[in-house]
Formats: sequence, C-alpha cells, structure tokens
Amino acid sequence: MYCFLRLSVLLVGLIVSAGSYAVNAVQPLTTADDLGPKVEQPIEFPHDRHAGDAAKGGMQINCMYCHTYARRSIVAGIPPLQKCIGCHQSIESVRETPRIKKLFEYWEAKKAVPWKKVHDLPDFVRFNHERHIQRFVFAQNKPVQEACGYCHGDVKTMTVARRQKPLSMGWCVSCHQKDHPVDATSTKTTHGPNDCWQCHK
Amino acid sequence: MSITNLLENWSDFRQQHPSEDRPHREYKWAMSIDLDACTGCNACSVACYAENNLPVVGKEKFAHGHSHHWIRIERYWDNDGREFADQGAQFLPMLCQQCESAPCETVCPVGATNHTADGLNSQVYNRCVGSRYCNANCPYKARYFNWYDYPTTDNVWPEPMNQQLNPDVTVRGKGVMEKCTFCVQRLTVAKSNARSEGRSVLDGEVQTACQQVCPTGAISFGNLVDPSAKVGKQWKQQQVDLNKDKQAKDVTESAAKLRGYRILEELRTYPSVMYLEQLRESAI
Amino acid sequence: MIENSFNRRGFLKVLGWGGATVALSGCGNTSVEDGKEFVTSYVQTADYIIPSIGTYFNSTCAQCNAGCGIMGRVREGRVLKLEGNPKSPINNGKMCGLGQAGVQAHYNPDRIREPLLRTGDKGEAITWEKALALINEKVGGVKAENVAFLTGGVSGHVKALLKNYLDALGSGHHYVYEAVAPSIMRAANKKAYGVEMPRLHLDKAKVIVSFGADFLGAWISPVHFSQQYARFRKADKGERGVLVQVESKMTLTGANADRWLAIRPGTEGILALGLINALAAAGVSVPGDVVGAVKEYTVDRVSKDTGVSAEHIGKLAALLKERSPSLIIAGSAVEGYAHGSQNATAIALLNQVLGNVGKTVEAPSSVPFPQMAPTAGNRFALQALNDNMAQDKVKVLFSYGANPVFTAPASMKLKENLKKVPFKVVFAHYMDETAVEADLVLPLNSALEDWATAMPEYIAEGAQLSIQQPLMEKLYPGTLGMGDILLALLKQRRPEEYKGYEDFYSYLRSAMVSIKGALGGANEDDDTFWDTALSRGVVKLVGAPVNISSNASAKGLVVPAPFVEDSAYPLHLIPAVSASMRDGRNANEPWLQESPDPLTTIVWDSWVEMHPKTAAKLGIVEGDIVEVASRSGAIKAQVYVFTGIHPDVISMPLGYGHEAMGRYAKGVGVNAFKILDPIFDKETGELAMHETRVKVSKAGQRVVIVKDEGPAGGNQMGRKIAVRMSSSKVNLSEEV
Amino acid sequence: MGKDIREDIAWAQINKDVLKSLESPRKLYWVILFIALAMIGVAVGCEIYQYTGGMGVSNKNNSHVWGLYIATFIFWIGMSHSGTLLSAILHLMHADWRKPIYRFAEAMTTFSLMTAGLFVLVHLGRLWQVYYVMPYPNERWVWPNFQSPLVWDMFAIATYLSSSVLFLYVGMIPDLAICRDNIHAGWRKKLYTVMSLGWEGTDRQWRNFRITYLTIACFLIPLAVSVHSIVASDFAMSNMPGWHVTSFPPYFVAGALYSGCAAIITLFIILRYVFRFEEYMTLPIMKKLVRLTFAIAMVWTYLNLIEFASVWYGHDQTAKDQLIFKATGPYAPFFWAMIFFGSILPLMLAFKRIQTHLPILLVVSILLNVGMWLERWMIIAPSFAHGHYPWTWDHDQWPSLVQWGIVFGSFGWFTLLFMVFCKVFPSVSMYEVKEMVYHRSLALKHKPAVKGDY
Amino acid sequence: MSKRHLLALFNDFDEAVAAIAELRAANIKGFDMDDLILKSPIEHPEVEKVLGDKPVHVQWFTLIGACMGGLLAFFLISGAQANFFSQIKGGKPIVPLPPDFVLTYEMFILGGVFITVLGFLICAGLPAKRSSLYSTKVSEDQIGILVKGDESALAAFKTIFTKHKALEIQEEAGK
Repeated sequence: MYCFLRLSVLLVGLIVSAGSYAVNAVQPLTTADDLGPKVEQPIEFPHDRHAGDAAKGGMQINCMYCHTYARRSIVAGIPPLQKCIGCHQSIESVRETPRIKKLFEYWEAKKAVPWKKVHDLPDFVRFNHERHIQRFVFAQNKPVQEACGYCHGDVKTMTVARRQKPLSMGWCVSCHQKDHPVDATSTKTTHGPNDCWQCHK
Repeated sequence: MSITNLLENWSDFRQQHPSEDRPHREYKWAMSIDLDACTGCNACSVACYAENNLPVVGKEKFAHGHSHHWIRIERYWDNDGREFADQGAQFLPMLCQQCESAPCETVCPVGATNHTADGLNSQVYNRCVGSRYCNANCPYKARYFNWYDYPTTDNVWPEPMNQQLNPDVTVRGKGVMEKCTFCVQRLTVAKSNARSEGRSVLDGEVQTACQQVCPTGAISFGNLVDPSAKVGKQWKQQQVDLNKDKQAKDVTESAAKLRGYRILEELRTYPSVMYLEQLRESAI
Repeated sequence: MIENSFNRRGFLKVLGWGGATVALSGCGNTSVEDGKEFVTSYVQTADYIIPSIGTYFNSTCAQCNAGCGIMGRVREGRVLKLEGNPKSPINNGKMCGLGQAGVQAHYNPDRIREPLLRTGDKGEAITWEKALALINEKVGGVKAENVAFLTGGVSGHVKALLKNYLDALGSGHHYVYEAVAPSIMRAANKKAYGVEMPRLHLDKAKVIVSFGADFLGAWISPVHFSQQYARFRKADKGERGVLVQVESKMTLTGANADRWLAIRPGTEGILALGLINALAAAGVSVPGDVVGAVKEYTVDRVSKDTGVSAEHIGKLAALLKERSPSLIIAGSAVEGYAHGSQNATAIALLNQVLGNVGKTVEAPSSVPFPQMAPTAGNRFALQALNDNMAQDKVKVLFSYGANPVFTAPASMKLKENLKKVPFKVVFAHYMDETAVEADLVLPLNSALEDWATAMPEYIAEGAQLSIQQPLMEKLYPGTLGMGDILLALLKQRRPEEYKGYEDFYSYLRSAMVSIKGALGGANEDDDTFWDTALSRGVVKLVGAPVNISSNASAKGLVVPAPFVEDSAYPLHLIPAVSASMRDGRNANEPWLQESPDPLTTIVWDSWVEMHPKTAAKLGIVEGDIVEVASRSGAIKAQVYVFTGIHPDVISMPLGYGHEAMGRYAKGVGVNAFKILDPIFDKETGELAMHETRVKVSKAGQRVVIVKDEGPAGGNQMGRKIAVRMSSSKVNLSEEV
Repeated sequence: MGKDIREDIAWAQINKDVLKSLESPRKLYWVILFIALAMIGVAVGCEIYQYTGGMGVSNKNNSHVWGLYIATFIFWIGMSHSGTLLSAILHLMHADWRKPIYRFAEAMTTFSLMTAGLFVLVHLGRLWQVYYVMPYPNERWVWPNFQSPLVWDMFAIATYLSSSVLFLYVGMIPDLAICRDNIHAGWRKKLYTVMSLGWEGTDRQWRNFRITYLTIACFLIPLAVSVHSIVASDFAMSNMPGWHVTSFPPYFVAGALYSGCAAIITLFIILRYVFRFEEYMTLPIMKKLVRLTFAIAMVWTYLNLIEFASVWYGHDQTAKDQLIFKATGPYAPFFWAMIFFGSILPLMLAFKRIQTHLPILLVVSILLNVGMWLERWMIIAPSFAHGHYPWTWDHDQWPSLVQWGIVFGSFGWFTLLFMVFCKVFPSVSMYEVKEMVYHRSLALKHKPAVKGDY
Repeated sequence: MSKRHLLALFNDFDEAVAAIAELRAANIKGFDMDDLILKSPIEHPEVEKVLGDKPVHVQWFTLIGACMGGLLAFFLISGAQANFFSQIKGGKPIVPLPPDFVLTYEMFILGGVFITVLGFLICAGLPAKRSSLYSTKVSEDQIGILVKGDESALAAFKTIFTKHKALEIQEEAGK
C-alpha cells in the first residue's frame, strides 16, 4: 500500500517538475551565443584595426562612421567605396599592403566591392536598424559599440565580422519581452513591440 | 516568472477585446470608403498588385477561383427585374476589413494571424501552414490562398518582371494564406520615422496604395486615435463606433440620414472599414 | 530633390539586385543564412540615396495620351511602383490602373531587345549603326514624297525633331493616327465653339448630361475628370451634382450615373434637340432660329425615336432648367455614326442654349510653342496612308506609336497594302502585328527609361510641358529612345546643325534651357532651372487666352431620322473602349488582363454584351459562343447578358485579339476592329466606329465565363453589403 | 432465434479457430490486400502531385477552401466511434454479445483514426511546416494557437488515438499470451513474447487487469463523445451559415456512431467470411448489431431534422438560405441521396428477414456509409458554395481527381492496416469468448432454458 | 529453509476452487496462503474470491494521473498563452477559458489513461519474466494453481491436488 503512495508521490513530482520546466523554460538557443559560419569576404576587412580599442592598436572609429545608414534606414549599409578611398588615399603608410592595393584596384575599375552579408536574416523579416539605434544610442545614450553589440556581438575584436548571436525569433523576443507585456494592446516603451507585423513582412 | 506572471496579471490576460476600457493607445488604423465617390475604375486593385507583389494567375486559374486581388471591386445591380440598370451599378471595393474581433484570428491553428496593437489583423506568411481555416471563417472571403507556387514553378514574374517586386513585401510561396495588410510596410516606415522624431504619425503622412491611387479620393485612411485625422472625423460624424455592432443609424430614426455603415456588422466582427452609402438623385 | 542631375543617371544603376531574387524565396527558409548573399554597395553615392529607402523621381505617364504626371519609386536602382505626381495639375497625384501598369510595360519580358532586320521570314539581329545606315540608304534611294511617317499622337520635343527630320527629307507625309480618338467631336467643337477641345469643368456643373462620354473610364483624360467628378459629387458648398448618362451601351461612367438612359443607337442628337424644344417650352430663352429648328422635336416624337421615356425627357428638361450651370458632354457614342458630326453639333447647341459656355465649357489657352503642341491623331490619317500605299506611292514607311495592322478594320486591306511598301521601319516595344510585317524593327526604350517631353492636349487651365525622364538604367543596352533615334537620323541629314548634341538628353536639356524664360525659369541659372524642372516633372506654360464662341445657332443643324431596321444585320455593334485595354496597345501588361472589366467583371477574354431581351429572342444564355457577323467579317466570342445595354445593340470590347505582341496578349479574345464596316462620318471622313450592323448566331459551344462575379451575379441576396440611399436625405457638404 | 454462441464449444477449439485466422485466411483476404495496396498507390501518387504542385491541383479555391479532405476526415473520425461504443459502452453495460466482435471494432477505431489523421496532413497547404502545430518549446518562442478548434482537434485526436491504442493493446494482452503459448517459432513468437509482457493469467494480473480495463473504458466514453464534439466545433465555432448550429456536436456524435456501426456490419460480414468466423460472429449477434444500428439511424435522423427545424425556425436568414440552397441547388442530388441513404434506407433494417440476410446487409451497410460520407460532404461544400458573401459564392466547384484519388486511397490505407492487423493479431478476443461461453454454460446449468426467442 | 514451487492444473473450475478451499482449511505448515497464485485462462472473479480480499490500487494512479494531466494542461496552456509572445486573437482575451478547458479536459483523460496503464503495469507486476512453472494449458482451457511452500509441504499439496482431480502436477526441478 505505502509502496504505491510513494510511487505516486514520485510520479507527481516528476510530472510537476517536467511541466514547470516546460512552462518556465528559456530555450537554451535563445540566450546563448551562437557563432555563425566564417564568411569569405573579397577583402579581409579588419574591424579590430578600425574600431578596436586604442590599447589594442585600434582606432576606435565609431561604427556609424562607416555604417552610416544605420541611424536613418532599416539597413546599416556598407559604406560606398568612395568612403574607404577618402581616408585611405591619404594614409600612405598602408598604401602598399595587399588589402589596400586590392581596394584601390576596385576603385580604379569603378566596381563596387562585392561584400557578402554576414548577418543575413530570412527574407520575411524586417529588422529596422534605425529604430534600434535611435532608441539605444540617441534616446538612451548607450555607447554605440554596446548598442550594436547587442545583436552583432563584439565586432571590434574581429577582423572579418562573424555572427555571434543566434538571431532567431526567440532570441529577438527574449529581448523584446524584457519588461513583460501584460497587455498586448499596449505600446509601452519599456519593452519592444509585441506585434507580428513589426518584424514579419 | 511564468505562473506568477499569469496569476498576478490575471485580470489583464482576461481582458476582452475590443473594449471601451482599453482603447487603442497610439494607433488604430481605419479606413472609410465613400461608395458615392467610388467609380469602380479598378485603379486601387492594380495599385495593390504593384505594391504588394500580387501574382497574376492567368485565365485558367482565375476561372478556378484562384485569383489574388486583395482589394476587389464588386459590382451590384438593382435586382428588381427592371428592364435596364437605369440607376447604374453599385461598386464596392472589398478588402480585408481588419476586424477588431476578427473571426479568422481565433481559428488559426498556429497563430499566424493575430491582432496587432495598431488594430490590424496581421498575417505572418512564414508561420502559416495553410489550413485555410481563416478563410473558411472569414465572412467577407477577403483572404487569398496561394494555391500554386507562383514565384517559382508558375513563373508569374518572368525575368525581368521580377525586378518590379517590392522588396518590402514578401513574395509568398505556395500554401500560404495572404490578404490585405493596409500596406503595413508603409505604416511601419511612417511609424518609425515618427518615432524617431518623437511624435505620432500625422494624418495624411502615410497612405495605402489604394488610397494613394484612387482618382476620386473615395478611400480615406488614417489613425482613429488621432482626433485630427480625417478618418476619425468621418467615423465620428457618421456615428459609427468601432466597438459596437449596432450603430446609431440602425437604431434611431433621426440618424437615418447618416451614410456610414459597416458590412456584416451583425456578425460582430467590428470591422475597421466604414463604408459610406452610395447616393442616387431622386429628381431624375 | 535632385541635386546633381549629371551624376544622377549613374545612380539609377540596378543595385542590390539581390533584393528581388531574395524576395522570391520569401516563405522558404526560416533560418539565418550567413554569407550567401551580397550586400548592396556603391562605388560612389549621393546623400539622397539611402539603401532600402525609396527615392521618388517625377516623370510622365506614357500609357495613354492624357499625359498624367507620375512619380516613380526607385530603390537600389530599380523602379518599383508608380504613383501620381502631386505637382501635375492633370492628375494631382492620382492615377488609373492603366497608368499603374506602366511598370509592366517597362519590365515586360516580351520587349524587343535589339534591332531586327528581316531576312526572308526571319528577323536577324543587327547593330544600331547598321540599322541607321540602312535607313539612310533606303531613304536616300527614294523620292522624298515616297517617304511616309506614321505615328500616334505626338507632342513635345520628339515631335519637333520628327518634323525637322521630315523637313530634312523633304517629305510632308506625316500621318498621325489614333484608332480611338474623339476626332469627329473635335471637328464639331471647332464648328460650334471655335475650339477643338474646350475645357469642361465638371466640378462647376450641377447637372451633367453625358451623351456616351466615358469620362471616368477611357475618355480623353479620365483621371483628371475623375477628380473633377469627385468634386462635382461632393462639392465644398452646395448640393451634390447629378449625373445623367445617355448611351446605348453602359460605360463605367454610365454605371455611376444617377440615371442611365438607354437610347436607341445614333439618336443622341434627336434627344438633344428634343431637350432644347422642351426647355424652350419650359421658358428657357432659346434663340429664335433654334426654336424654329427644334420645334418638330416634340417629347412624344423624341421619345418614340430615341426610346427614352417621355417621363424621363420631361424630368431631365426640368432638372436642366432648375439647376444651372449644367454641362452637356458629347462622347464617343455620339460621334460614332455617319451623322456623328450632326449629333455632336446638336449636343453642342444644347450646351449653348443652356448658357453653359463660359461657365462649365471654357476655352483652352493657346500653346506658346506650336512646334511642340500635340498633334491629335485621327482615323482619317490611316485611311489616307492606306490609299497611298495601295497606289504604290509609299516606298519607305516609318511607323511609331501605332499598331495599324491590329487596329485597321479588315475592309481596309491594310496588311495587303503594307506588303506593297518596299521598306517598312517600325519603332516598337513589342513584336506587335505591325512590327511583324516590318522590314526593320527598331526597339524603343520603355517610357521609364527614356527622355522625352510631352504636351498634353487636355489640361484644365493653361498649358504645360511634361517631362519624361528615365527612372532607371536601361534594361537592355540594345534599345534606344525615339528622341535618340531621330537625333541620329537628323545627324545623317543635317550633321552640322545637330553635331553638338551628344545624345537626345543633351539636346533636350539645351532646348529646354534655351527657352527657360518662357518656361518660368527666367531668373534661374541653367542648372537650377533644369534641376527644378526635372524634380517637378512638369513645367507650366503661359499661353494666350483663346476665344470660345457661345452663339447658339441652328445653322447647318441637320439631324437625320433614326436608323432604319436592317433585317439582314439587325443589331448595332458598339466597339467598347475599356479603361484598361483602350485600342489594345497595352494588352501585354498582365495586370490589365487580370483586372476585371468593371461592368462585366470578365478577365482575360473578349465578350459580347447583350440585353436579356435580345438574348431571349435569339435563344442565347450567358457563356454561349456566338458568331458576330458584319458585312466585313465575322468573329466569335462568349456572350455576357446584362441589362446595361440597349436591346438593339451588342457590344464588344476593343483591344483584345492580338495575334502577336507577347505572351499575355497573344490569343486572348478576338479583335473587334476587324469587323467594322467602312462607313464614314459624312463631314470629316472619319471611320464611324458605331455604325457597323451585325447579326448574331449561336456557334454551338457554351463556356463558363471567366469573371470575378459569382453565381449570384450582381445580386446582394438581401444582405446589407453595398447600400444606396436617396441623395435628398443627405447633405454632403456637411460631411467631413 | 438461435443463440449468440454455442455454449459447448471447447475452449481449445476457440483457441484453434482464432489462431487459424493468423495463419490461413481465405483467398479473398489476399485479393482485398492487393486491392488495398493498389488504392494506396493511387493516393500516394495524387499526394506527391499535390505536394509538389500546390494545393491548387485539388481544385479547391478561395471560396471552397476546404473540400473532400475535411469531409473524409470527419468521416473517418466518425467511423472510429463505434469501436468505442462496442468495446467501452457495451462493456460497462455487461452486454456480453459484444465479446466476439469488439476486438475488430476496436481495431477499426484505431485505424480509422490513423486514416483521419492523414487527412489533416494531406489538407495542409504547407505540409512541411506541420510541426508549427505541435506544442513544444522551440527557438521561435511561439506556441500554437490554443484557441483554434483545429488545435483542439489535434489534442483530441492524439488523446483518442493513444488511448484507443492502449485500450486495444491492454485488452489484447491475455490473447497475446495465448498466441505466445501456441506459436513456437519465427518473428511472431518474438513479437507475441514481447507484447504479452509475460502475462500468465495470475489472479493478481487478472484483478488489476479488470479494473484497468474498466477504467479505460470509463475514460473512453466521454473521450469519444468529446472528440467528435470537438470535430463538430471546427464547424460550429465558425460563423459560416449552416455550420453555426448548436446541435452540431450531438449530431456529429450520432452520425459518427451511425457510420461506425454500419462499418462494423460491413467488416463483420467480411471477416466472418474471410477468417471463417461463422462460429463466433453469429447471426444473432449480427441481429443485435443491426438493431443497434437501426436505433442510431433513427437518432441521427431525428437530429438531422432538429437541425433543419432549428435553422428553419431560427432568425438567421443566411442560414436558412443556405439550407434551401442545399436542398434545391446544385448539391440537391447529393443532399437527397444523403437523406435517402441515411434515413430511408435504414428502415429496411427493421425487417427481421433482412436483419440476418448477410448479402443485403453488406450492400445496405456500405450504402449507409456512403450516405454518411455524403452527410459530411454536404456539411462542407454547400456552406462554402453559398456563404455569407454572395459575391464569392461558387456553385460550380467540383473536386478534382486528385481529391477523389486521395479519398479513394484512404479506404485502401484503412483496409490495409485493418487486414494486416487481423492477420497478425487475433481479431476475435479468445479469452472473452471463453468467458462468454463459460458464463452462458453456467447460466444454462443453473437455470432452465427459456423457451423460444427473445 | 528452501521453498519449492508446485503447479497443478485443473480442468474443472469447481474442483480448483475446492482445492484452494481445502488448502486454506488444511493450514499446511510451511505454506502461506499468500503464496498461492491462481493462473487462469479467463477473468474469473468467483474463483478469485476464494483467495480472499486482495486490494487493487490502480484507481489511485488513475486519480492522480487524471488530475495531474488536467492541471498540467491548464497551466501549460494558459502559461504559454500569457508568457510567450502573447497575442490578442479577435474578440477574445489572451487567456481564454473555454478553449483552455476543452484542452484541459482532453489532457485530463490522456493523463488518466496513460497513468492508469502505467499503474496497471506496476500493480500487475508487468512486464515480468515468466515463472518456470507454467503450462500453455492455462491460456487455453485449464486453471492452474501455483503454490510455494517448504519442501515438507509438497506432499500435502500433491495429495490435495490429486484429490481434486488435478490433470497434471508440475514440480520445480530440485536444486
């Protein structure tokens, strides 16, 4: 008789714990870093050199100096070749390095550099850089590299950028729900929008 | 977090929608269509094809009822046996009514269609599994299913026609339900711009494709929450209340001169599209 | 705003082309895909180019001759959608479906991509140098009077260049041909008002009586009229305008009328005179000679002749008397008869009697640059050309902007006559029926990749020059704009005069800049003027006012008795001009094929409209395939039965039945142009489009008509869906 | 009338007879199996065509978004109910005549549910995304929409299917032990050994078995009712005219029991012949079954009438229009065929001669099911053809051959599963027949035989 | 002291009942009535009655399983609706009770059935290895009585069984 009771208690415990795990579970994929594949670029652009900390030999250039569209467009954009050349034509010291030579080859041929997308969301997703930059950098005065880093990871330590975050829907939502929405009709600014159509197109 | 959240905010989660207690806070997109101004010219429909990447299905598939026109012009006659249609036709642009209490939303098994904070009836193409329950339950039959794979196997946009496709709107593959979005891609941009400037979207700042093209200006579109919006004024003047399924016009004799009505309101769908009745002169 | 137009053209390059291919896979992948696609990137860019944000450039719509201003949304170098240009007074930012489909003309997969020279039965791709040299050789080898240039309506700088080229050749044979054009009405207006195209102010009228003018659908400038119509219906002050449409076949405008009066075909003039008589009787002051001329047109007689009930004639006369000003419009249904000019004159007389001239019928302004003023096309031109070809007077024929092989009635035997012309050059977008017959086919740029100017024939006030500018890089390197071709041809003939112009763009710019004073840019420097002009898309011209005569006179007013029955061919055929198909030049744009005809909701096919009474008499039901036979030929099509047509009439839409042109147009429907009888307006010699008599017989099969309406037809089955109320209940001016 | 079963059958004979069905059925068995396979081939071909080409090939359209798939889905779900009726309800009632026939009825429940489940899949526009309907924690952080009756369906069917399988299996354990004891080699031996779980028929096992079996039976009855009510709410919860009817859930349940009973009659006759079960599936049992079917047919008829009546006297003009359309429009032949097969034809079953006339019963039972299939189709197609919105009415829609092919093939799929089951597992419950024989002979011993028929 | 097993097979159920009754009455030393196991081809409550009152616990499993199934379903579903990307569905609250109750009901049954079967297996001691003393006859038409007792008791068992016309008496092979 007692054996049955003990068994039942065990059973109940099992079910309850499994259930509460399922209800509470934060999917491991959604918070952990998820390193993307290495992407071959036509020119191995050293982000660390341009944006890295001065202590590590970087020049601490603001992300938006080159990715200039991030604050006013849904895409961050790749700078036009003109911009690279604008600086590099007056930096004689590295003028003859292979990467810069390649850069000038493109310039002379008037061909855009065929950069590959590193953070390539599925086509039905609308991610608006402008809103995030406006919100975090301009409204909340977060450092640019931190704000960009929420999604792009620590780019300033990389050469060619590589995806660090999973960029899955749950990962996005986990941030959008930081302050829990108790009311789906609300557009409270404490959490990101909760609408499907905010991101799905 | 979860069960405590559920219990703590129980009353919030039990809140029904639409309700007077919880009005839309910032945006409630709505439309009004003046049937007296609508001439039935189909410009809105073609504009919608251009804006929203609608596939042209061709004669055979059209014949089978596989057409995609998110906004369609319906043409009604007086059916009282008269010899001639001597009072003309009644044209009615029918599009997704963006119901506040949309019958399609509750029945979708995967939750691909939901209600947004802006009062839109969203349809997430990628989430859709194609059970088509939503269209079964839509009294207006304003939803359109991708019966075939139009972009690929059907090659609806042969090179270079595909260059015309609007990159802001997904091209839907087979097996997905789709419908009018009130040009949500335009709304999102307008909202984003307004937010960056720390304000709400102004009336007239954003237009739907059908509204923008309409030669007679029969379609007005805007934010019902905004008291200065034309749409809101129209709704108010016509005494059409978003959250009611019977309007003044249906109830009181004195309101009989109002033109505003919503279609199949008695099904309690609370549509976001108000129509203004067509008029006909009685002196001739 | 365009800051630097010289750079601008470079930015129109197609970039981020990934965008659309990506969009194609829209619903497939759910996962993040890194490193598979390219990022949009530029070599150089301007500040106003921001990836993913559309830039708008103004241009001019070339889908019909109305000349609406358009605004193309350009993203990553691709034009995505057209909107109306709000700065254009013609359409004020609005558009029609036909105009929307302009992008499909541009991106059409069936466009010709390089010059083709006929060798035997096949076309051989050749270079432009060779093609132009060949033209030079052929033109040089014949006498100047044997060179003929057939065009559609032309205006602007292309017209000026064309004239210069013809002058350089010494040829005066410029045939301006439009298959569907109100040319009889122009002549009648000229007679009645002293101007061909008086400006109609629908918005100022309280009553409009339109005799078959489909001004909301396909007549002259429908988007413009639609806007006026909206203000006419819902004026800022005053009451709602009343529209009465008198016609034998319901048009889109008729479907929007407060009262649609089905009239026996061709008796519109009689009704107009009857109305004058009734008005005179009701005390409206009518000049004496007019009273005399119309006094026979009693209500009873008019009612008997026209089939319009006496009650309605009386009500209409009362309405016209009560509510002033009114506007009487004569449309294509009026002028389509052998007595079309008389009909139109009678209707003009009604306008004059009602005192509308100067109020709702106003004078146009003159055009300051006549060399660019629009040359309106007519059908007589093709007749003349055809006669010349038949007599072997044409050795080199150029064809541009027209598709005569498609639009000419079979009785003209145009195709046979064309074979007599030794060298035919066709400038075309598609391998249409005329291009197929050509010896040399020269592919044109689409309207969205070409420079041009246009001067619309109809604009409410003043005059304007509309600028058409490229919205994106040419899709195919092998196409050329008409301006560029003409310039190249002129360089062959007058090298010293034109050698300074590298291309048509530089010609256009310097031509415009040289007259900037007249274009309102007197105080601006050249670049500012040019950039402003481009960014606005339209340039206002100041013209001198023109007098319009309003003298009501019965001089020359002869309206014949109604038609006599023809037992062999008992029915009248009305070839309908639909808003999207027009004369068929846009048939290869699939959006237009798929957008339902407003009245019948039929798609992708032609049809025969028929009144239920007629159908019952012939034992026909909807979907029956019938043979429609005239004296000039027979075609087969499906029958659609509805009550928007007079029982004496059947109607078929024009524009369908292409035998060539492209995948969307070819084989869709039948060509109603073919069976038109060679009957001409007595005064102008124009083909009388509505005069063809036909007989209808069942051809045996029955099909299910492909249309949008369901089995309930236009019946709401008691549901409250489209609701209508009496306008007397509502005061629209109180509404928001 | 004769006895349900002979009391003097030797128990060993029972074992022998039933076990023989696992070995050597009549040739007809193989014919049926072959035909079933061919039918499945047709359906698989159609499905591949539809999967690659898009749902359009089934010739549904924006008005008729659902077609035969959903109709046949309901049909199969309905079919499953009578297994529960026979095995669970009659078990609780101690109606021991169910014992020789409940096993195959129970199997029918399981396999028709499996067939029905396939239709949900076939019906989806994006079958490859079907996992979106499953409630499991995922990296998208989204769940299915628990408000959707389709999700209820999924829950209900999953519950019903797994419970039915368990019920079937638990009830079969003693028989599996018999099989294990009588078959001495091959994969069957292994299968039965594993599946019988070491059953020895000890008193402890029997004691727990009895209570377990009873408990599951108790659960299954409300479950079965809820399953078809939920399937009914796919329709009743929507606002389509003709669907939004309060009597839909009981109406569906009655229809379900009805078609199930008819199907049992059909399968009864086939199994009786194919596996030579004349001793067990006796005519008196058939007679009871037929009477049950007749009663349910009348219940169904009544509910049908009450549905029409409530629509007719209701205030919903749209629904009334719909009803009139159903009875007079292009679907009228099917509608009246449904009335005839569903309500008129079963009147034949009231005649004693027919109650045991197997050839007639075979035909009638199949026709009853045709009627019940038509009922499901007549729920779906006319409502779509003639809904709320006249502009989108579509009276001409006719399912394409692809739809018919898949519907056709589903019968093959069911037959295949069912026939294979009957060949692998004892389709007559041996131990329960023994109980039946035992109790009847006991009764005979203690009571004088009642004269005549009852 | 070593225990031995003995299986006797009977054709007649009444005899088997009588044999059990006699075993009980005989009060054999080295034999406990709880060690008597009846093996039968059919469910046979009358015969089992003579074994005395033996409680069945499956229903407890049922109760717990059903309650847990229902509770879990309700909280899982309402929790999922409220916590994960909660979305409004036309006219309904975010956590709507009727649908959740429908699902709760289904899961109540599912839990009940599954845990009942689990309980059955536990209570009935299944799956089990078959005991060495088993005859296929007990799954056919004979009733078996398996007794376990000291070696000393074997003779007494045999006597009683033979007296009641046991068809066959199997004895466990000696150690």
